[in-house]
Amino acid sequence: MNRIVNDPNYVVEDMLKGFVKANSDIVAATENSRVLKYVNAPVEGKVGIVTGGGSGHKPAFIGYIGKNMCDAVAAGEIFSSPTAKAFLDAMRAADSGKGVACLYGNYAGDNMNVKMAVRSAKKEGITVKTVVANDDCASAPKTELEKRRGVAGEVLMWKVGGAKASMGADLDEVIAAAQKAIDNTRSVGIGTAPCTIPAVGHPNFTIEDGTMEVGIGHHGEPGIKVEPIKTADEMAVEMLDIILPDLPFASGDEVVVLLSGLGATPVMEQYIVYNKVEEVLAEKGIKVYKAYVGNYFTSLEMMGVTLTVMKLDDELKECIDMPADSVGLKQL
Amino acid sequence: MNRIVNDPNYVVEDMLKGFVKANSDIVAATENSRVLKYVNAPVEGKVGIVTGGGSGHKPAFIGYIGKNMCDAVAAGEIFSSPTAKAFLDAMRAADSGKGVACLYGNYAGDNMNVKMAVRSAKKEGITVKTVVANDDCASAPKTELEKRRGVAGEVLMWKVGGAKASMGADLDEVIAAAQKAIDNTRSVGIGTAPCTIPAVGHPNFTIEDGTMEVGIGHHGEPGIKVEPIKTADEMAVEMLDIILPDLPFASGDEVVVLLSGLGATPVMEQYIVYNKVEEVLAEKGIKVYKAYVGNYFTSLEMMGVTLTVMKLDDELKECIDMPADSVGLKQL
Amino acid sequence: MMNFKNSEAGSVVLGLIKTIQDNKDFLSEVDGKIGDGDHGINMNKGFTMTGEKLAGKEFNMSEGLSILGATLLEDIGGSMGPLYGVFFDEMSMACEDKEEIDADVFKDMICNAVDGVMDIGGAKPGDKCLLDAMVPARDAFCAALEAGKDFSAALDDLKVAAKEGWQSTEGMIAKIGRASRLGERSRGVLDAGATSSYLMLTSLADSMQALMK
Amino acid sequence: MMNFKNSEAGSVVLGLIKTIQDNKDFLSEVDGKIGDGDHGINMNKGFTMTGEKLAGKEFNMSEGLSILGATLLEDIGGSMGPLYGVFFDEMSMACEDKEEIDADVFKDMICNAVDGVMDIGGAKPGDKCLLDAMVPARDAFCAALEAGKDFSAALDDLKVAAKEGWQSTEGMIAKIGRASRLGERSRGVLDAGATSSYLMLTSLADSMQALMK
Ligand SMILES: Nc1ncnc2c1ncn2[C@@H]1O[C@H](COP(=O)(O)OP(=O)(O)O)[C@@H](O)[C@H]1O
Ligand SMILES: Nc1ncnc2c1ncn2[C@@H]1O[C@H](COP(=O)(O)OP(=O)(O)O)[C@@H](O)[C@H]1O
Ligand SMILES: [Mg+2]
Ligand SMILES: [Mg+2]
Ligand SMILES: [Mg+2]
Ligand SMILES: [Mg+2]
Repeated sequence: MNRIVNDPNYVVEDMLKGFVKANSDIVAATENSRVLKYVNAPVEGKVGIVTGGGSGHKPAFIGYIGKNMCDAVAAGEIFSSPTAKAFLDAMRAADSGKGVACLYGNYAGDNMNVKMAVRSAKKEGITVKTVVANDDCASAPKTELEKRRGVAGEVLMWKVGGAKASMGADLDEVIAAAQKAIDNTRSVGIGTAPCTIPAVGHPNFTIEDGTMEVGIGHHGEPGIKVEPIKTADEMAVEMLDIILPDLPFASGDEVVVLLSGLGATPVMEQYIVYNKVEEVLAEKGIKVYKAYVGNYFTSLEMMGVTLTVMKLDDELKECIDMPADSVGLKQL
Repeated sequence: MNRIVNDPNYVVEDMLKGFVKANSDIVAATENSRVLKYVNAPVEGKVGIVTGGGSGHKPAFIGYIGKNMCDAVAAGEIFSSPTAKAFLDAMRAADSGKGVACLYGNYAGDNMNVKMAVRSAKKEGITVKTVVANDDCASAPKTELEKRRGVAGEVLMWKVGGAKASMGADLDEVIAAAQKAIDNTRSVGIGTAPCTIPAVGHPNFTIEDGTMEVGIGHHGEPGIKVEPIKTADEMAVEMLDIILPDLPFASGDEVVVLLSGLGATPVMEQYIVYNKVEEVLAEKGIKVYKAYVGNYFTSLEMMGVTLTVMKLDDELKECIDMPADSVGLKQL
Repeated sequence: MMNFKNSEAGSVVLGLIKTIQDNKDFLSEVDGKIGDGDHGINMNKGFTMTGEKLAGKEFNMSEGLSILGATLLEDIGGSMGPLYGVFFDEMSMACEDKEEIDADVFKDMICNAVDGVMDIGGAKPGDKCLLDAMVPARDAFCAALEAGKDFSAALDDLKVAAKEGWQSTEGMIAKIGRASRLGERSRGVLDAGATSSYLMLTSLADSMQALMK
Repeated sequence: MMNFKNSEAGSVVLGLIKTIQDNKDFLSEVDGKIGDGDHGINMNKGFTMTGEKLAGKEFNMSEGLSILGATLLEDIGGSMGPLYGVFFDEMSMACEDKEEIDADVFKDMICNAVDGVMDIGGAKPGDKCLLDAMVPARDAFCAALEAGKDFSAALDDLKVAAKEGWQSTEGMIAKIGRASRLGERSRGVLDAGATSSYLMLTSLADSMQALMK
């Protein structure tokens, strides 16, 4: 595996520096080298939106810093939760006195570090409330929602939470909207090739050529089954068969679809899958209100796709419609 | 190689269908299944911007259809020029009576097909003028500029041409601005892993593990040298050493930098390279006016990066500053 | 018998289609060495589409060639669409009003076709391209007629020259097309377009010779 | 002699650092089987940073442990930052005002440390995690003291129990952490966190026993 890095142990540092230089109109560094913030954060009178997570998921997480999106982000090592200190510093950077909504994904490390950060923030007088994304259907049965991982649905949670905050909502309203967003969102991924953490140097899981792993996690966490690789159309059907009954989605629903590549999947292939996804949804009477197709939440150079569907109501629609200006999601 | 496709011979068809469905707010199908257009094209009173090229370069070419960008695009097979008929139909779709600027890349097939399309368009009373991008420094010596390929610099040519047309410029002014853009643009690529055309099924060129190919083309055309893989910083220096003396760029210049992954390169690695690029430019007194980092011009799942630098004057700055709303380039 | 009926020679076009289909992988492989590895795909798509259009239809040689040329021009992009599109279109036009195809008719066909390729592509023999098979083939055919050989014997000369011309591309540096950027690195490998030209010229000549029997 | 001076026991922390550094690849390999393969990287980073902070400094055991705990908490994310951060922080606090480290002091250290891990992580023995090495080790140490064994003998019991506890994770289904999503598929593989816990408990005990000589 030919990597384009300097010292493999400092890829996150180098990446963050480059990211700030390239996007100085949107993001700014903070005193904590692992925390980036929106150039205008804290935004006066606005609830702060914070997230964070392991690195290697570009544009997540730092790519969603921006106008009507996140105010500050804590960046961890590759695939590893940021420190409690980084989450705390992100909360500090985001808080304008209106409180902070920390919207993150359900992983053991993130849970612990956010928990410790929230405790410290409270001591400083910063009110933080959290929403924990758990949109990945494949990661636990429906009876154990609290065990499910957060995956690409987080992007929609940030979009909704970020928009709501910019509309002037208070902390409880922002939290309620973000919670509603994720509660109405279901995702599943299919992996077709693994990825390699630069400092490790070899893939830490395998997907045999000719096979695909349905339900795979963003860090290669094993999925629900390994199957011979199918056609793009069959993959679309299989993913929808997992997602649609889970919420469930029904005829008449209006939805947002987010179809993300896992990193190395050509965008062409993502559109081939999307073509069938929309066709099947149309057959079922489910209307795509808005589609996002592209590399929205990746895992280094893993191959495969994740499909995310969010059921809309008027409030969620209003939030989805709002313009956004972040590196990973720009909407005019 | 695990591909996510249906029939490998119809990947372009499937992709185009999915692309139109997902982005129906920006692009629309035309009667020619290989031609997509901006939903509002032809835009009354505006010079039409047309491009086209082989598929597999997402977001190029169709991803640059949109507001203040391209009006119509002809899509070829993977890595193969569109037909003369497709270019002609794109010209028809883009022309509002003000003429068409066909801004494309210097490849034999594209040259021939555009030539035939321009001839046919003329018969119909559509005036078409062309700019042929030749930004790839590595593809021929400076004494043979007309032999150089067009690569990621084309994105900046479309940005400038598209903006100029939206400002109300006439065809000659649009052509002059786009020509100026590409004349002031230099690119070079480094490849670290090859890609596979779905219908071929195996990589059609090789890059040995542990090596990199400097100057590689967007279809794997061999570059100027194969070297042991270097650090990201060294790659940045090596690419700038090729680009900067070629124009030449000099202290005091303001530039746009476009650093694109070739498809499977993690965006993290692109920012690691950018970090050094900006550092070196700063040392040389060259100011980055705007940076675009991400997958702007890819080659399926090829690995590596291309670096493009464009020297600005006031007119080019004005064009670069203009908002844009295409799938591949959104600017608020 | 040294000529044949246009109306009975639709098989010439079917032979071309089969030749390309049979050599699809080989053509891509040759293109992969110094090009982008799609020559077989491009050619196969156009020729197979033509086959589908012709299936179950009655057509003479000039009609078949016309449909082949038009299909390449309208439906196949790349370099091959315009280059071979013009090639077969010119061939077709040179014989569309002929009932009998004889050596003189074929001479017009091959001469006009090769001129068309040179006109649209701007290349010349020695550039490591289609023309390195086509031009020697044409020249050998014309020279043979000049020397008094009959149609079939002239086609034998054409085949020998096409093959030698094709093989000569191995030693050439590419001056046109994608491979032209390689300079010295393009030497030592056959040219993909010359390969398909050689194969098709051979197929054409074989089919015509069979029709003369 | 069954105890040792806090001020002379900074080497205990250096032993821990070396243990993690030596086992970096092994820990990642174990984590790679049912986790994300970074346990060795995460641990090595935190421990090596601590080593750099301590280099050339005078420090006693409780100070060393305190710096280790704080470094993990502030500079290392993942699960290991908070979990081992609390673990070593609690150990340090339990001995910071002691000049002599004896069996009773160490009993407080290990008990508070294990409680801290359970508190922040919400896991329990049997979940296939750190606690499967830690809890049996603590229990064995306390039981040995109860049974009248001396400090060193109790540490021997601790080491045996830590090893057995670690090995028992192979047969467990993960109930916590990334691997918990695997269900049955997580069985048959050792737990990465239990592995590092076993290695560090062994290192701790060995270092202390050496100080008693
Ligand atoms: N201008 C030209 N004139 C004649 N032949 C050409 C010209 N340009 C390219 N070729 C031929 O095209 C061949 C490559 O064809 P193909 O692989 O189908 O197209 P592409 O290069 O667009 O992928 C080359 O081997 C060369 O023989
Ligand atoms: N809540 C918890 N309590 C105790 N140990 C835990 C808990 N969650 C995870 N672990 C341990 O963490 C280990 C994984 O650590 P590591 O690989 O460094 O972190 P990550 O899982 O974030 O990549 C697991 O093997 C398990 O022993
Ligand atoms: Mg991890
Ligand atoms: Mg091609
Ligand atoms: Mg080719
Ligand atoms: Mg791990």
